[in-house]
Amino acid sequence: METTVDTSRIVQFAKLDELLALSRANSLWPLTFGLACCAIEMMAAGGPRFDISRFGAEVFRPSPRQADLMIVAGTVNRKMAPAVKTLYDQMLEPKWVIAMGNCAISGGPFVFPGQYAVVEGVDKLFPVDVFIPGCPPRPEALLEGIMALEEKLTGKRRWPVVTPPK
Amino acid sequence: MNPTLDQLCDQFGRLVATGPSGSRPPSNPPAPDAPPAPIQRTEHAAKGYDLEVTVAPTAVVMAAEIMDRAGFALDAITGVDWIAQEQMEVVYDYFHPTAPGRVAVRTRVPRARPEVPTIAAVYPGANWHERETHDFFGLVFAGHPDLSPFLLPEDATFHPLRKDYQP
Amino acid sequence: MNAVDPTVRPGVNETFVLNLGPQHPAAHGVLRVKMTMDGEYVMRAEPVIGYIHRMHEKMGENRTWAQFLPNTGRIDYLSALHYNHAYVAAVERALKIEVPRRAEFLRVITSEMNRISSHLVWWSAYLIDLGGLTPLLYAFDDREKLLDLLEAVTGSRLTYTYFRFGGVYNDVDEAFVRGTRQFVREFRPRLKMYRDLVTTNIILRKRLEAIGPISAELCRKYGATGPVLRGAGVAYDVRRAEPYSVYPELEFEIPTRREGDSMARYLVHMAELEQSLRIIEQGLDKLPEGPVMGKVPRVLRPPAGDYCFAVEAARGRFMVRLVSDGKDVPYRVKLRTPSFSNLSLFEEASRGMILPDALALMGSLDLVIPDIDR
Amino acid sequence: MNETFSGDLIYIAAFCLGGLAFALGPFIVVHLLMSRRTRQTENKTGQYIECGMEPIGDAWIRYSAIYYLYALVFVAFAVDVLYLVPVALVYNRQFVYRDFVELVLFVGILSLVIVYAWKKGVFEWKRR
Repeated sequence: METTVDTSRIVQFAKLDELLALSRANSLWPLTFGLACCAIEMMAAGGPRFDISRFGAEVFRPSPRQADLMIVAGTVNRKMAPAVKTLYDQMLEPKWVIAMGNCAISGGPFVFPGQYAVVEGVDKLFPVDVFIPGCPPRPEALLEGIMALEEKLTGKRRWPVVTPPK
Repeated sequence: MNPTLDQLCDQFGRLVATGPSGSRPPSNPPAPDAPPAPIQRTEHAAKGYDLEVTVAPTAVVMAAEIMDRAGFALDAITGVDWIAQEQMEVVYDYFHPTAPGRVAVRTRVPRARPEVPTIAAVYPGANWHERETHDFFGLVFAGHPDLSPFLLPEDATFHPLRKDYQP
Repeated sequence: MNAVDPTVRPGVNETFVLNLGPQHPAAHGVLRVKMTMDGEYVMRAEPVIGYIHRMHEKMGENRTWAQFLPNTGRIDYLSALHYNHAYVAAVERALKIEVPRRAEFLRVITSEMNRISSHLVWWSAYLIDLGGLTPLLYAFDDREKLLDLLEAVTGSRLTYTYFRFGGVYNDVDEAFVRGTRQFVREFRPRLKMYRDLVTTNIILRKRLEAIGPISAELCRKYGATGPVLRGAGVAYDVRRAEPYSVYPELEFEIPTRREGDSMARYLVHMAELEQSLRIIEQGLDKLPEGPVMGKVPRVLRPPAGDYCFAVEAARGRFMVRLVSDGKDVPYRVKLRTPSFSNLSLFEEASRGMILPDALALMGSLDLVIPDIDR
Repeated sequence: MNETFSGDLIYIAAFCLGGLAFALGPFIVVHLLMSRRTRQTENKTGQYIECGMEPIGDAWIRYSAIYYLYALVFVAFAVDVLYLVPVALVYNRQFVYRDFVELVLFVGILSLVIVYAWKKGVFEWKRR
């Protein structure tokens, strides 16, 4: 599953692509796809204190047609996997996926010998662009994930990476 | 009307003594550690329920009717797979919305043919509890309107909580 | 071929099946409701669950008694501390472990703070279902203050694992007590503002009054508890019915309403916020000094038998039934969750309603879907 | 005379061309700019239901008449607005009270639609 978006379009512009990438990076419309505990932290990220709208991502679209970023926030289990894949198909290109929380990354706390229900990692279903570890990850981690996705899109990072004091 | 536990005791007493159509206790000898008296008053602080009744599998619906008449509500249906004794136990928990008193009705069925009559007619809420217990243990609730997989995928045929379940 | 539902009288307009599927803004997670519709009217709404089944009960059977603790915070992550309390107290009941009074008070105070944060999330999600988008910003503003306090003590914001067998994880300091008192002082005027802005709003009253009536008998038949049962006029609260911890020493009322419609359930939730504030204040006043951890045997092997413990979670009665066969791994862990029973009456309660009203009813049931699927 | 005539003809042609370009333009631009390779896992892109589940049964059924009446109320007011647009253009040239009275009369007569729909119980949305 290669994860780079192969935008082999008929008409390509060098300068326009950079402008397109910048505008896409700053207006990622996430799909309201809260499955479990991470969904509450995603709502908290949308709340007043962490304020995801500083990154242009506060417009949570319920319909996959209007969303271009799928934040898989929670556990995907085997009964839900076909539905998740259908929603991924129905999103329009270019689209990106953030796997939020350990459950979406690797099945998280629900992986044990003899487990019968959890898909161990969303990247088994479709390509994932950014992984945010944590159970649940703090809203700041989700914002860092969105900034990492912006860096992936535009190639440069808008906000400096804060390094903890020595 | 809020019955005291004693009234329940003697209603259950008549039920356990005669049993529906005078059926004997389950065919194979009751498990060694089964409580001697089928009706036992337990200490709430120690066990979490006040009255514990062991009935034959066929008497489960009558027990549910007694509880329904007494105004109790169904709390949960728990399946336990005693693989060592080749038995499956079904525990019906009841609580009362306005009066104190927690009752647990137990029954044991042979593991080879785990079948218990459904109480969905008396308590519609039991419909979901029984479907879930069937999902996890393969316990067949005779007369249940729709025993299709509930928490498991639609085409699931395995029963994960049985002790001999291999993934 | 059209899916004409056999239960519909012939001659009525044909019906179609609407999938209020796992992906739906009003589904509060991944609940799917298969609705047979006649135009706008719901003929039969059959909830299909299992899309977030995470095998908590299966994990209970291959984890030791202490390893199952993180699971309890992830069943109903909005009122995680209540679920901690039920599991921890069930094992303490089995092992007859003494919990010091200070730990009991800390458990009650943090549980009630968790109930407030859970009701705030329910309130904002429910108003989004009904179309009001801004209350979320007010409610989450208050909730963040609450989460800061709880995070300082428990270490996490949502899926707490703060209670241990025999007490709590760590003690609270003066800053927590002062911060909580300040939160209670500031939150009361906020509650009054919520009442003026939202509860007395004519649109909300028109959307909720006389919508989705649920009678006490229907609750009893399906085992529904919590605000659903108290909205139907029955003052059932596990903190009073089966008293546990130090709740008997605290005075608080059990708010109930008689109408049993969505507005009644809404008002019961809002009244419970005030009662929780009262409990927190009394808890802080009576907080005794002393250790926060009792004596606990090194290896936990509860004597064989089964033990139950029920608590009043934010959504209703949560009961843990532990079956132990004397080993250091539970033989069976049964989790009786409130949302499971509360949702089971939705099929009967929503028959013949208009779709928007059915969604208003479903929102008033305060569902957390992993709590249903476990 | 024919210069002004052909001038007007050009205006109309330009107007129609603009309308056509406005309608078909997006299809062409999208075809040029869309990425031709899309990622599929269950190739369900075409499925019109967006809840993740297979649609059950069919939606081409006999609906109750209420929807039709509701649509009629909308059409009535759409026509109402259609006639108000030219009036709005010339309304403030040399204002005479007669214009205002005519306008009120026009809107008044058309709002009788609401009264009719109200009496017929369209807004109670009863099941027929």
